[in-house]
Amino acid sequence: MQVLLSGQGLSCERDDRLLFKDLDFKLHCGDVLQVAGPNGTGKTSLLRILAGLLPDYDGELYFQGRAIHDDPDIFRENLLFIGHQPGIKLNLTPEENLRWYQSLYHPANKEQIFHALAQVKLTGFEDVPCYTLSAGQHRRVALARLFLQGAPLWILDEPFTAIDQAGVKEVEQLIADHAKNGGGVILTTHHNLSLPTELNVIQLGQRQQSETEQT
Amino acid sequence: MYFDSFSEFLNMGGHGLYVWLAYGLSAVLIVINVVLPVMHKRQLIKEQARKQRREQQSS
Amino acid sequence: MANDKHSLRVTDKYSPQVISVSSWRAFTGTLKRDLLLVFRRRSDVVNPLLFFTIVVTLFPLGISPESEFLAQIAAGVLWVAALLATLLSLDSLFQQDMADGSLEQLVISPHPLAVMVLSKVLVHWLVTGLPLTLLAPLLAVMMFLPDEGYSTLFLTLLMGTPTLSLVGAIGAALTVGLRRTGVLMTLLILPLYIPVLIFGTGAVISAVNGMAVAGHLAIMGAMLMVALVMAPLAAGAALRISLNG
Amino acid sequence: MWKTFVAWFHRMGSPKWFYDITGRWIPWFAVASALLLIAGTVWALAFAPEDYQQGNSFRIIYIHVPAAILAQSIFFLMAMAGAVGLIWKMKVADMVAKSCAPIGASMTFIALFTGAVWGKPTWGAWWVWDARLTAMLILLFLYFGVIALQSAFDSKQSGARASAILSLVGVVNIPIIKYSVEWWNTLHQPATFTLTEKPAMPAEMWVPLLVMVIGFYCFFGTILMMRTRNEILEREKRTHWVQGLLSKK
Repeated sequence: MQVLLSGQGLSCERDDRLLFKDLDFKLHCGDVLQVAGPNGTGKTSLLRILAGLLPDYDGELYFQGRAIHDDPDIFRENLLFIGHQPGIKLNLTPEENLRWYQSLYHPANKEQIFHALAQVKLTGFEDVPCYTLSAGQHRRVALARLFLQGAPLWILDEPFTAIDQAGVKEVEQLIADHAKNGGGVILTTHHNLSLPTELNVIQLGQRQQSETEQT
Repeated sequence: MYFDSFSEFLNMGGHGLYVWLAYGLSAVLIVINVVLPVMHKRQLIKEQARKQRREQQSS
Repeated sequence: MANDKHSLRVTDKYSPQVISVSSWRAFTGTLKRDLLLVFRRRSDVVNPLLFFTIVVTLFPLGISPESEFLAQIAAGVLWVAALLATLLSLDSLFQQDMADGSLEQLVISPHPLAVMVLSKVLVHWLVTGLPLTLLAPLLAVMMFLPDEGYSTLFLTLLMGTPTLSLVGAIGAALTVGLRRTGVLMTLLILPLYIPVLIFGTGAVISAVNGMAVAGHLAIMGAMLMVALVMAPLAAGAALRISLNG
Repeated sequence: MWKTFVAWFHRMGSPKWFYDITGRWIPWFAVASALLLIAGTVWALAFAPEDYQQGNSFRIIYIHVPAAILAQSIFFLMAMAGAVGLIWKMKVADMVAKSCAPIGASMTFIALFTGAVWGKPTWGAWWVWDARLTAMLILLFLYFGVIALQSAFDSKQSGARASAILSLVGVVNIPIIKYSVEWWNTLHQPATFTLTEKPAMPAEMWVPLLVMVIGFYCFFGTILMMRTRNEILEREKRTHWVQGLLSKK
C-alpha cells in the first residue's frame, strides 16, 4: 500500500514543556490511525501540527513521499481537518455553511449538499439557522463535509464529541468505508473505536514521563 | 575650559536649569538602563538556586 | 517511496468529478458568506455609523457651536471620528471566526491566506468604510464645512477608509488570539493611521482654501496601493501566529 | 568570504555560542562606552563653545541628537532582527529583537524630553508641535505598541513573532510618518526655527557630538548584549549548559 502521510523525528515543545520527541509514523492508504494518550500529552498539538496549523515543531512531514514543506498546496487540497470547534456559523443555515466550505475546495450543488446532510440525519434542517440546532447537530453539519469534499486524508480531532450513540456508529462506519476505499484517517477520541479494519495507535504520554524524570 | 568659574559653569549663562535638567534626566535613564538587566540577572540566578534547593528537598 | 512521485494525485482516484480548487472561487465564496452574515445581523452595520454621528456631535457641545469655528475644525473632526469608528469596528474582524473554528479552516485551506484576508477586509469596508464615506457629507453640513470641501472630503474618505480597514486588519489579526485585548489593538494601530489622517484632513483644508488637491489624492492613492499589497500579507502572517496561541 | 559569513551567521544562531562570545565582548563595550560618554559629556558641557544664537542651551544637542539617531536605528535593528527570527526561525534573533524594544523606548524618551527642555529657552514653550519632536512622539507610541504586544502573549515565541510583524509594519511606516509629519508641519507652521538644523558646525562643536554618538552606540551595544544574555538564560533554562552555568554561581 502507498504511504499517504508520514512523519520523521517529530518533536514538539510547548510553553517550555516537551510534548513528544523523535516521533515517527507512517499512514498508509487504507489505514486508520488513532492518537491516544491522557489529557495534556499533546494529542491536539500533534493533530494541529499534521494539519499545518502549528509551525513550532522539529522533524519533517511527507505527503505521498514528498515533503509537505515543498508543496503545501497539494497537501492542503487533499486534507480534510475537523478540529475541536466544528467551524459552524450560527447565523447561517447548514446548507450555507457547507456551501462556504465547498467554495474553499470543490463546488457542490444543492443536491449534493442535501444528500450529505441527509447522510448525517439532518434532513429537514437544511435551511434553518444553526443557532436553533443542538451542539451534536452542529458537529453533524461539520461531519457532512466528509461526504462532500472527497479528500483522501482525514484528520479528525474528537469527532464524536456531543454526538449520540447511533451517530457514533454511523461515523465509525463512515471512517471504515473511507479506509476501505483507500483513504487514510488520523483521529483522536476517548471512545473505544470498533472498526472492522485494523486500528493503528500512536501512544503519547509515556515517553514524555520518562523525559520529565530525567530533567 | 570654556567657563571662567564653577558657578558660571553651573549657571550656563542663564540656561542652567534646562541644560542640567536634560543631562540629569538622561543620566538617570542611562543608569536605569544599566541597573535593570543587572538586577534581572541576579533574580534569575536566585530563582535557579531556589529551584535547585526545592528539587534537592523533594528527592 | 520512489514510485510515489509518479503516482497520480490521490483525489483523482475516488472522486472523478474533482476539478482543481480555485482561489477566486474561495475569495467570492468567503465574500458571499461574510456579506450574508452581516445581512443576518444588520444592527452591526448601524453601530459604527451611530458612533460616528455621536462623536461628531460631541465637538460642538464640547467646544463651541459657533459656525466659523466649527468650519475650521470640521475636516479634522470628521476624519478623526471616521478613523475611530473604523478602528472600533475592526476589533471583531476575525474574532467570531476564531471562536467558532472557521478561522483555522481558512488558514489550512489550499489558498493564499492573504487572498482570504483581503476578502474579509473588503466586506468590512463595504459595511463600515463605505457607509461612513456616504454619511460624512451629511455630518459635514452640521459642522458647517465650506462648500468647496465636500467633494474632496468624500474622495479622501473613499480612498482613505479602505487603507484604514487594511492596516487595521493587521492589528485585528495580531490581537485576535489574546484573551484580554482591551485597548491593545487601538494602541498598536492608531500611530499607523497618522499619515492617512494628515493627508485626508490636509486635502480637505487645501480644497477649502481653494488650493489644488490632486497631489494629496495621489499620495492617498499610493498609500492605498501599498496597504493593498502589504497589509493582507502581514495580517495573514499575524493570523498564523495568533492561531498558534 | 561569503562562506565564512554564513558559518558565522549559523553559529550566531546558537544561544550558547552567542552567550559565550558576548560574555567576552561586554567588558570591552562597557569600558568603551563609559570612557566615550564621560569624555563626551565633559567636553560637551565644559569645553565646547556656546552657540551664538541659542547660548548654552545648545549643549543639550549633545544628548538630544545621539539619542534621537539611536532611537531610530534601534527600531530598524529591532525590525531586522525580527525579520531574521521570522524567516530563519532563529531564536537568538527573536531575543535580540525583544531586548531592543525597552532600550529604544528609553532613548526615544530621552530625545523627546531633551527636545522639550531645549524648546523652552528656544521657543518659549515646553512643547511645540515641531516636525521632529512630533515624529519622535509617534516613534515612542510605536515602541509602546511593540512592548505591549510582546507581553500580551502567553507564549514567548508567539509574542516575539507577533511583535516582529508589528515592528516590520512600523519600519515600513516610519518614513511615511516622517514625510507626512514634515509636510503637515510646513502646512501649519511655515518656516519655524528648527532645533538642530545648523549650517556648517565648527569642529569644536561636532567633534564632541561625534564622540557622544559613538558613545551612545557602544552603550546600546552593551545593554543589548546584557539583556539578550538574560533572555537566553530565561528561555534556555532547561538546557544543561544554562543549568550548569547558573548553579556555579
